[in-house]
Amino acid sequence: SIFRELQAKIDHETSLRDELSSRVETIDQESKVLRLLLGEFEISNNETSIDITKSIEVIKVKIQELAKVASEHSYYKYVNVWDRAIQEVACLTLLAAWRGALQGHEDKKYQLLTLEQVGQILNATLVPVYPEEVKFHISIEEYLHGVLSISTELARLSVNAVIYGNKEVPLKSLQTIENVHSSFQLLSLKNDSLRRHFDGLKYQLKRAEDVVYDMRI
Amino acid sequence: SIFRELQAKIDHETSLRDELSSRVETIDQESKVLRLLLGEFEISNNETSIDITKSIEVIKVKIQELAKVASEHSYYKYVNVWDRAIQEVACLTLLAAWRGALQGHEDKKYQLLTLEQVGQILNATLVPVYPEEVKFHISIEEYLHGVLSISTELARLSVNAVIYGNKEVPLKSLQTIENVHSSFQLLSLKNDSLRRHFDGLKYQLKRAEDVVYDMRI
Amino acid sequence: SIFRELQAKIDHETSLRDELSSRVETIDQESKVLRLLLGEFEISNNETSIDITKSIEVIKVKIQELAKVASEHSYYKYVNVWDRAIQEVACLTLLAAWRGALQGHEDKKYQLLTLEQVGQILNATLVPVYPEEVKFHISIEEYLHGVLSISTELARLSVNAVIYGNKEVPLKSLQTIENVHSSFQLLSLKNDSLRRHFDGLKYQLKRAEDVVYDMRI
Amino acid sequence: SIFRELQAKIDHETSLRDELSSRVETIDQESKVLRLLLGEFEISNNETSIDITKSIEVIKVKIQELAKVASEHSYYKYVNVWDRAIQEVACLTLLAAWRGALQGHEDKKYQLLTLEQVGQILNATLVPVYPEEVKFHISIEEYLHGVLSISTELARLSVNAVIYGNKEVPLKSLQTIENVHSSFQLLSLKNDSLRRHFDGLKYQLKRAEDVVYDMRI
Amino acid sequence: EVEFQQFQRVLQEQQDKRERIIRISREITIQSKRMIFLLHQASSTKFPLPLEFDKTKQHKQNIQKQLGLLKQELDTPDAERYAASCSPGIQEFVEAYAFEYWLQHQSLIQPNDAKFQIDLQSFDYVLGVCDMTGEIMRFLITHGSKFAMVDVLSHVQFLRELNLECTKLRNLNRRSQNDLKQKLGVMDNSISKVESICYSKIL
Amino acid sequence: EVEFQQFQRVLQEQQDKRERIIRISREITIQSKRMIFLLHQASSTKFPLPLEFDKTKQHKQNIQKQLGLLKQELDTPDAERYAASCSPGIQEFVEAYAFEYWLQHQSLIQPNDAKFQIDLQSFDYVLGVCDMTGEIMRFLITHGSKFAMVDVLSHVQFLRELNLECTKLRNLNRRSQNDLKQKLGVMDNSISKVESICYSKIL
Repeated sequence: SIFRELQAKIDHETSLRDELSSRVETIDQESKVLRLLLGEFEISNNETSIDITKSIEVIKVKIQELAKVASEHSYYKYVNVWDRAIQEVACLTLLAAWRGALQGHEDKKYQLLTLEQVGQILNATLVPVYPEEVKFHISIEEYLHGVLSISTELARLSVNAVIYGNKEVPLKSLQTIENVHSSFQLLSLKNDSLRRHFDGLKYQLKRAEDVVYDMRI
Repeated sequence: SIFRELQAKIDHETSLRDELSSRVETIDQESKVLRLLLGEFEISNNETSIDITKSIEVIKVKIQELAKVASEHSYYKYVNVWDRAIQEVACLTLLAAWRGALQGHEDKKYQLLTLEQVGQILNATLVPVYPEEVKFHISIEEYLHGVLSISTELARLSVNAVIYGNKEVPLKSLQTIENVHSSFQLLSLKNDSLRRHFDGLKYQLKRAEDVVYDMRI
Repeated sequence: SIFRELQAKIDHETSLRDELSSRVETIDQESKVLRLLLGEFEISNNETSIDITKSIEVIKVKIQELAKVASEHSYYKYVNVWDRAIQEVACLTLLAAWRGALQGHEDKKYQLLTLEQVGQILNATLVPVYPEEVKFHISIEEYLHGVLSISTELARLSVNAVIYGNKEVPLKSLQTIENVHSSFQLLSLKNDSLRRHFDGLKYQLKRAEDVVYDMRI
Repeated sequence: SIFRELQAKIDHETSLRDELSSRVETIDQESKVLRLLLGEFEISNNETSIDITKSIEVIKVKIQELAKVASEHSYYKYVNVWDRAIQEVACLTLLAAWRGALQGHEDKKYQLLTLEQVGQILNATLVPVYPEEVKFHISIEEYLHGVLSISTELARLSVNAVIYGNKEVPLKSLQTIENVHSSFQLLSLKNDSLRRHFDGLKYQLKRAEDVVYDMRI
Repeated sequence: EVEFQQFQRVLQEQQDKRERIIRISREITIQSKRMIFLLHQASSTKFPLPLEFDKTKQHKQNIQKQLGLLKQELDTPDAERYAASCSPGIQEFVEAYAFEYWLQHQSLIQPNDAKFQIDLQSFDYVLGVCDMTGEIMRFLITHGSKFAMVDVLSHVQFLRELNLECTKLRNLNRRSQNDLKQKLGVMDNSISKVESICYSKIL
Repeated sequence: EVEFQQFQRVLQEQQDKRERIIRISREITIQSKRMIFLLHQASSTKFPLPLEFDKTKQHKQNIQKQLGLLKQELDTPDAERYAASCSPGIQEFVEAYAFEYWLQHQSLIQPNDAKFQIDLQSFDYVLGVCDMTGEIMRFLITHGSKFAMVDVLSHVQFLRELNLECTKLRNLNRRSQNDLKQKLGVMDNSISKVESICYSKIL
């Protein structure tokens, strides 16, 4: 019957979704490790830098595996399975580079990687950057969410830096957040998740400004 | 019949809940006294230290009595009867030690006791510390609520310390609150009471910072 | 550290709760099928009886699986995940037997199964019946919610029975609902979900009375 | 100090209140027994009549004991400890007499006892009836609450009576409830608990009317 | 930055396309609703509806024209990105066509029926069919008194079986599950209403 | 029935009496509030208030007159029945007298102080005294800048000790417990406010 056919189709999609989800979960787990490592980086600079680079390498392999499965199917049908994980990875990659904690990319300290650079770091060959291609890729939206998330991290970082007597980080953080803020104003965002995420940026900007202001007194 | 069984069950549970509640209430009452004594400690340091230690002793006995009744029943069925009271006791114990007002624990001044230490002070044998035990215990969450509450107390303490010309307490308070804040930020909390409590911490941090800032001028 | 312990605890509880929830969902889905099959039973009596028995068998297996996971943890911590599903299953089992649609229990037609009988049908060995056991079980409250829910079903059944010219079902329904009503009235319920559910029973009683009344004219 | 004196006074009052409460609780327990017996009276008329009379006798003794303690103190200071219990006893006594279940008062079948009669049955010598006396007594309010509660009982009784083919009870119930309703309209009630209780009476009246109406068809 | 200008261009294009698709979906919805209205009108005098019934021809043509436009828009590799934007219209269209089919045959149109003239997303078909039961309920409530009891009962049976089949669907993703749950709740209600008609028909 | 007519008479009498008592209570409240107003006014120029201060004499006489009426009403065996109805007035009266006493002596008036001239229900005394701390807070906020730091601190200390004593009370019945809890919450707030004054005085 028609309902049996429907069920078969649904079952197929669900099992695929499950497989993708379980791959995404391993990425999430490694992301948590990476986030902790980046937290420790404040205190014990260079020592953790190797671990951070390794962790990103692990994530890169896992994304490749995910991409392999995902690329056999319609990208946009399943994108919601992995988009949050990719946003987090994008954020952490940006953060690692900004902090100068990414080996081979130390020159990017206090800078934000572009979408293309993030794509290259995570997988130069398999991850095309622009959305017209329907193979697995890091989308503009995912990258932009990552950029907004890193601003939150930087604002927090400023506060902690002050405790450890670091005056450079607050200033650089403020610069970066200001850049992000003005770049985003170029975009005409719809009333979607990106817009809501962007709405929170002004608080981060204010926070970073306050820290720099307090520091100057 | 099943209806008589149900009635018996309802009656039993109601009377048990009432008994637990009334025990919890006596703990709450003593907690309020302890809170005020800790407030007095500012002014008349060592004199109230005896009263504080005595008050904690009273609470300890009352918790033992509560634990005795509670341990005969399913922990998770009734935990909501006492969890707020235990959070408050944890907070006050932490505060007493932080202030150096706890006899025998003067070396913990300006430090936060660990969960184990709080457990030992309140009752080494009857109050197991780890959460998978289903007997009465101080849970991680209760302890951490206590840790968050103490930050509120410390922020207020800073203000009073300044009045009495104490410059050490505001600095130490700020350090402690900053530590608590950065530790909590690593967590991915669910949207529960701990998350909401933590959300208020930013404000305490700001208050403590303001006092130190005011002092420096 | 305590924060890592908390994170581990939160992660553990969340994944456990998710697993239980997804098991409960499969029970809910099968319950919906069973409910519709019991509706069909009006029309095509014996033919659907096999499907009904099979459906209960499926539910029984799923409950066993749920029970296996649940029994490893504190009953009262997670009971709210599955209690509504079990109430529904209890209701449907009662309804199946009342209708004489449960193979091997045809003698229970127009009768309400006891809690013990429901427990036996759903799984004699794995589902203990009495509430002080902290393993997975059908609680008195869950059973009685089922009993109250079946009254709603019976009131609706009366209407349909009349359509198909059946005069016995409305009378038997009314008797059953009256029995349930008078048994509940003896109880002094607390102001909880059972009380609220019972408050709706008056309306079902009225509905069932109206049908019998209409029939007599 | 003044606060110590205050505390002594409070402690004295609390222990008295506790003693009164525990006596009231034994009355409540016996009331529950009596209520169950009155429920069974429907089915097995005369046999339970002895038990009912005995149960009222037990309550009478317990009230005497309560009265003895209470009479040594200001009646109105503690009346809220026992008023709900006495309302229930009043209701049950009225109900027992109305049903003809009270030995020695069979002539009161289908009638409501007056406050004086209730007072005499529960204790002729120790319980004065009117409120100007400040010894322990059944107050007008308690009696009136009992009268309103019995109306609810009678409305329920009507429904059940019909099932057992009893046509007298519904008619007599309706008469009694109508009498109560018109008597209460003599009173100018304030916006208090008695008024709220009375507001529910119209539903009971409607219910009793419906039963009689349905019976006539 | 230069990259952000590129972003702006891409995001703007996507936005424009999405808006065009939503407009098409709305137009399909409007035409489908009008078609359902005409079907109720026609079936009030003639039931079953004759196979040659053609008063909805104009609307069908309009719908097919819009479906053509939609097909063009979706002829890109990222078509799935806009699936959610056109679903409401597609569902309404299924509802209208399935209702007409039922009025003519008293049975369920298949998703690959030639009348549809497009390849349906399976789930839009299910949800559209669920919506159709509401129209059948309305039809039965209005005209139930004209039919023999046995006929009304067979229509109720049709609804019940459809309900059972939809309820049996498993493994849906959360969003589809919630959509379906909501529609099935409405369907339960529709069936109850038809049962009430039967009940009062009997008395 | 005849019995119900009797009930009506008794209930009506009680009702009337209750209303008279509520009226008296309200009158005492009004007079006490006026007295507090005058005390704030007077203490703004002279603190401590001289023992011979007599501008509140008129109000005190009014209050005593009302207390006399109240005593008459309550001279029946069922006086306790109306305790709740006159409590608000009594508490306000305690608040006013205790505030005057504090302005004069900077210490706590005792419940058996001759000034009260009536036998106080112990709990009305406690609640009235709690309310008084709010007046002291207001006094300190308005005039705190005139005092030496050490003096303000000693007044805070007075409030703290009163707070501790009230907090230590045990075994209250539920209703009194709730009343006290609410007042102590207000008292905590008052103390915090005075602490803030000290803080800004220091900076």
